[in-house]
Amino acid sequence: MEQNPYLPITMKLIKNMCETEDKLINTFTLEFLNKQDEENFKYMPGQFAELSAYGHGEAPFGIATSPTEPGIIKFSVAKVGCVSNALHLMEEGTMVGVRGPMGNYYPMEEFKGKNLVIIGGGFAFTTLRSMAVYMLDEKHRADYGDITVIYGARNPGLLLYKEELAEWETNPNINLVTTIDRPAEGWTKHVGFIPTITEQVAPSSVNTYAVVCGPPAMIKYTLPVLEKLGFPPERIYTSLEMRMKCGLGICGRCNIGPKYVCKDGPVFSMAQLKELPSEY
Amino acid sequence: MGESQVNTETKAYEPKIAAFLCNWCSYAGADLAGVGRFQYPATIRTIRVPCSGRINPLYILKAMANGADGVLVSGCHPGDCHYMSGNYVARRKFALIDSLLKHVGLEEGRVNFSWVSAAEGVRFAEVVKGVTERVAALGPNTGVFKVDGGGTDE
Amino acid sequence: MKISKEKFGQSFDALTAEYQVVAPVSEAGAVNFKAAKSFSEVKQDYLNSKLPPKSLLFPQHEKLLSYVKDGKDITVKNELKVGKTVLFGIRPCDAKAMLLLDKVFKNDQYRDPYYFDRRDNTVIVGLACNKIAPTCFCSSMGISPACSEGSDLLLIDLGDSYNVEVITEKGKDLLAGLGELAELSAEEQAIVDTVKSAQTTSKVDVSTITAKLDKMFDNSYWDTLHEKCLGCNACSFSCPTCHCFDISEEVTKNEGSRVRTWDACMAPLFTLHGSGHNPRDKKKTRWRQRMMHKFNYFVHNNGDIACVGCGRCIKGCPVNMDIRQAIDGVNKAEVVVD
Amino acid sequence: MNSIIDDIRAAARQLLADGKVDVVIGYEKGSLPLKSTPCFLRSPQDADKLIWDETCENNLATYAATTAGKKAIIAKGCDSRALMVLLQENQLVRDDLYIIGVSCPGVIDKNKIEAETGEIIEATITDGKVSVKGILCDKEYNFTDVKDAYCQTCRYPNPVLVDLKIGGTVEAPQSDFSDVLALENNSAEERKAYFKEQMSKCIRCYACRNACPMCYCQECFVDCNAPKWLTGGVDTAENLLFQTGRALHLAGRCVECGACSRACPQGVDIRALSRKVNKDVKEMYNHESGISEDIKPALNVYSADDPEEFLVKE
Repeated sequence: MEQNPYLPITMKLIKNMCETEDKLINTFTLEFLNKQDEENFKYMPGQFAELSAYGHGEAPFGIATSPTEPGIIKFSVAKVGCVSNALHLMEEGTMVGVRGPMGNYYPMEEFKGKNLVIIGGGFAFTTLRSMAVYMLDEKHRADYGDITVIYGARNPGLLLYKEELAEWETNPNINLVTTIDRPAEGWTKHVGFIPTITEQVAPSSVNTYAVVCGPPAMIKYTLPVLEKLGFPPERIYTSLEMRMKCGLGICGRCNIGPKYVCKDGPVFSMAQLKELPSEY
Repeated sequence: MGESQVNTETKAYEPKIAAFLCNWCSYAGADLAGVGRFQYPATIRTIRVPCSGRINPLYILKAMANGADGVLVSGCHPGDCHYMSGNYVARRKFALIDSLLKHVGLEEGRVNFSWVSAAEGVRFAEVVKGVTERVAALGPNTGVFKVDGGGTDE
Repeated sequence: MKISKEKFGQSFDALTAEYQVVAPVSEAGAVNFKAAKSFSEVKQDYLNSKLPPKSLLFPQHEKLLSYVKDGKDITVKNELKVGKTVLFGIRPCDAKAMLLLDKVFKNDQYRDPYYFDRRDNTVIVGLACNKIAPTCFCSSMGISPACSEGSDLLLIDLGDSYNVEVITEKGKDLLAGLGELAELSAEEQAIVDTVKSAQTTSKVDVSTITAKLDKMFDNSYWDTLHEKCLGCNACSFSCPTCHCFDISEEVTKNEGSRVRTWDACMAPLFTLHGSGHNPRDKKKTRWRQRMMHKFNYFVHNNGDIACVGCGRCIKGCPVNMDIRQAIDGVNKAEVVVD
Repeated sequence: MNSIIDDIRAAARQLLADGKVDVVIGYEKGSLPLKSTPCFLRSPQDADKLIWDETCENNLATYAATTAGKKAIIAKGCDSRALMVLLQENQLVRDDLYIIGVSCPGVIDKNKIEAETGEIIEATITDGKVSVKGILCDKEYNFTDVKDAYCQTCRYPNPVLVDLKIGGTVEAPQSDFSDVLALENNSAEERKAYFKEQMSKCIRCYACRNACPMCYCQECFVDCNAPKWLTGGVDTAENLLFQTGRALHLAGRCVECGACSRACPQGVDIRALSRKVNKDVKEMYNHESGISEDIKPALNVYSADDPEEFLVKE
């Protein structure tokens, strides 16, 4: 039957775990129902998918798992609208629909042989986690130089993937810097906003790429810091969010200038963004 | 709401009626009817509202669109309103709603309004019986507002 | 070559057995494209339909999928329905608009089956324009009142017969069913020539508009252009090249369907994020998007301007926003050369 | 007529020159015959663009709330009533508003003309006669025959609230609700069929809602998705739910300016609904919206002996 890009594949929700203290963000683990679906769902870090909560609607979310984790895909979703609310209340074992993988992905080929600085803020750490886990996998680790991750949130309870962060603390292959906005008791690591912490950590920009994802304010104040550290716009990447419906570059909704974020993005370099109108 | 439910034993068609009852009078009246074992057909689906003044015309339109065969809106008698002027304000709205709905061709008796006080358990049962008979006589709602009923062009 | 209307009418009726034949029909006081049972229902003297014929390939409300939920399980059904259709009486501007929509509903990665399965099973019988309205400006958009682009067969009304011109293979196959044709008389040939050489009285200059818009995103022209616009969807819904849509759910209890409905960039909710952020919340930005999309972005992506000069948006606008004046405004705006 | 235009231009030029207002919202010549278009003037020399004739059909009160700063508005009778209701509903600040009132002889209904002559190529209106050159045929009309239906039953052609009055007054035609009575006397089946045919034309572009000065809700029930009142299905039932819902939200507020019917690109008879509600409001509560500052809107007040025919018969 001719490929119908609007027809989701059915996947099973096997885990619905609350990630943050304020119960705003849950991580959903979905399991492929058959090998063929998984074969057709070849994806790379940075891509997203349209998740269907039948009876409520469909919404785009970044894929949090790395392609190196077989059999499942994970999404971390903030409870904001109809679909996310429905997902949060969903019992494990419920069938959901997934359309994807969609959009482009982080240029892993271009990153080969380079150092990486990954800067994430709040719950925009899903596709960054996907990229980090992809690079830490023993099949790929040798391709990349040293990896620095600067990840911050308002308070310790809001950090995503806490167990993984603990592992990365002791993992020699990755230099993890976590920070929170204001001091909290029991917190021993960095305190301060991402831009100031990035300035303190001052990763060298020699032969290095930066990937920045987070709320618009965080990006706005982190970019000048990176430029000061010597990162040129073509070596700073980010992933954008837009209102999306089809995810196929047809319904005309998610454009920035002539580019559609769902098909030509969501990953853009700052050089590309500079050419586009600042309407996002 | 789904399709109207045909009661298998008596084979009579049982309409589905959305009843918006004001919490202080009509809902209490319904309660009294229940306590007093006054029989009335189990056709109403009660929706409790703080006051008849709270009824938004869209509730009635949406109930009809979603497949209700009839609507009953019941509140306190003018003067008894717990919030003093709730039913007075509602009265003006109901008069306009009722008149406009008839104007666009909704059958007489589909949408009903009544004042039932907390003490009128018997009268509440009578009102529901009357409404049920009239709506049953009209048959299932394939009227002007039914989304997949009379109106759709698909 | 020509065919008499009377004979054409018979084969038209014969076609309804095999095809769904859609033609301009007068209904509720307006001419629109609807399925016609016989040639007698077809309206003859009409300028163009009120609503664009795009609604036959891209309906305003279309069920994509339906599903039934029981407990945790779900069964999903594809609601794609396709039938063989003949679109009769399509004006050259709308036929060209179909070609523009083709570029949207199929890109390098995806093909929209709902639009394209219908498109592949549709034969377009174009009808050239004998009369030209003051709001038509198709000549300035690279087509003309008798242009054959987008049509499979092009007819020209000669009074009691049609001049028939085969444009594509599909047209040729359909023609076979129409019976043999006759030669044109001299004055009929004259009619054909005049119709073929006709131009619209209304003109706009879009030769440099794309290049100029490249440098105009922050131009002050946008500050005043949008002011009288009411922000409704009248222009988008009457435009043959507007293709934006919304996908939503219609649910009763545990049965539901995923539905595609027309949407428009002029509505503020179009780009509202779940977080409340809205990159285009001001009317100014929405009119800028409308002009940039049709005359710049679409050109960069698909090499064609997304406007065919049919004039429906001009007649449909409650406050008489005129796209031709908007185009002139862009041409006249001075661009600060940095 | 042209003395009125000169006075309007002079007033606008004066207001802008003195800086009393930041913008003058008026009408200028449209790009189509028999069609004017709203304009926003900010410099005195633009004042000569302003026109005034039977094609000034939009209700400019719609822009009052969304235009920043001090504004002067050219207001017909119905426009001034709309401004009055907006003021009563605290949507406008009175001293940000400078109302230039002009008595209105009624506006033209292009659909009536174009139904016969096809699209209009040229048209002129000279003292009560409209001569039209159309695609299908040329015709001469008396203005009173092609006047908009709302204007034929308009009881307040003279502005009710002005800062500056221009031109004389117009004698208000005697009007009753005979058009509504005509529809009411039909059977329920006929009315149901009539509204079904009208609603089959509606494409839910919401031009009627956006053209109406009284429709200013932040989130209209149409755009709300929790709860989802309308499913976006464009069928006669859903369209009637939208149109009836809107008509009821205008009960006791609609000033019968006709902006909705004229804005509709599909020619849906929205007037049949709004006139019915206005007839009920007039007969039951003896109220017409926006005709004087101290009469509160009909549904904001009540009285002990309001009619109750709607009650269920026991």
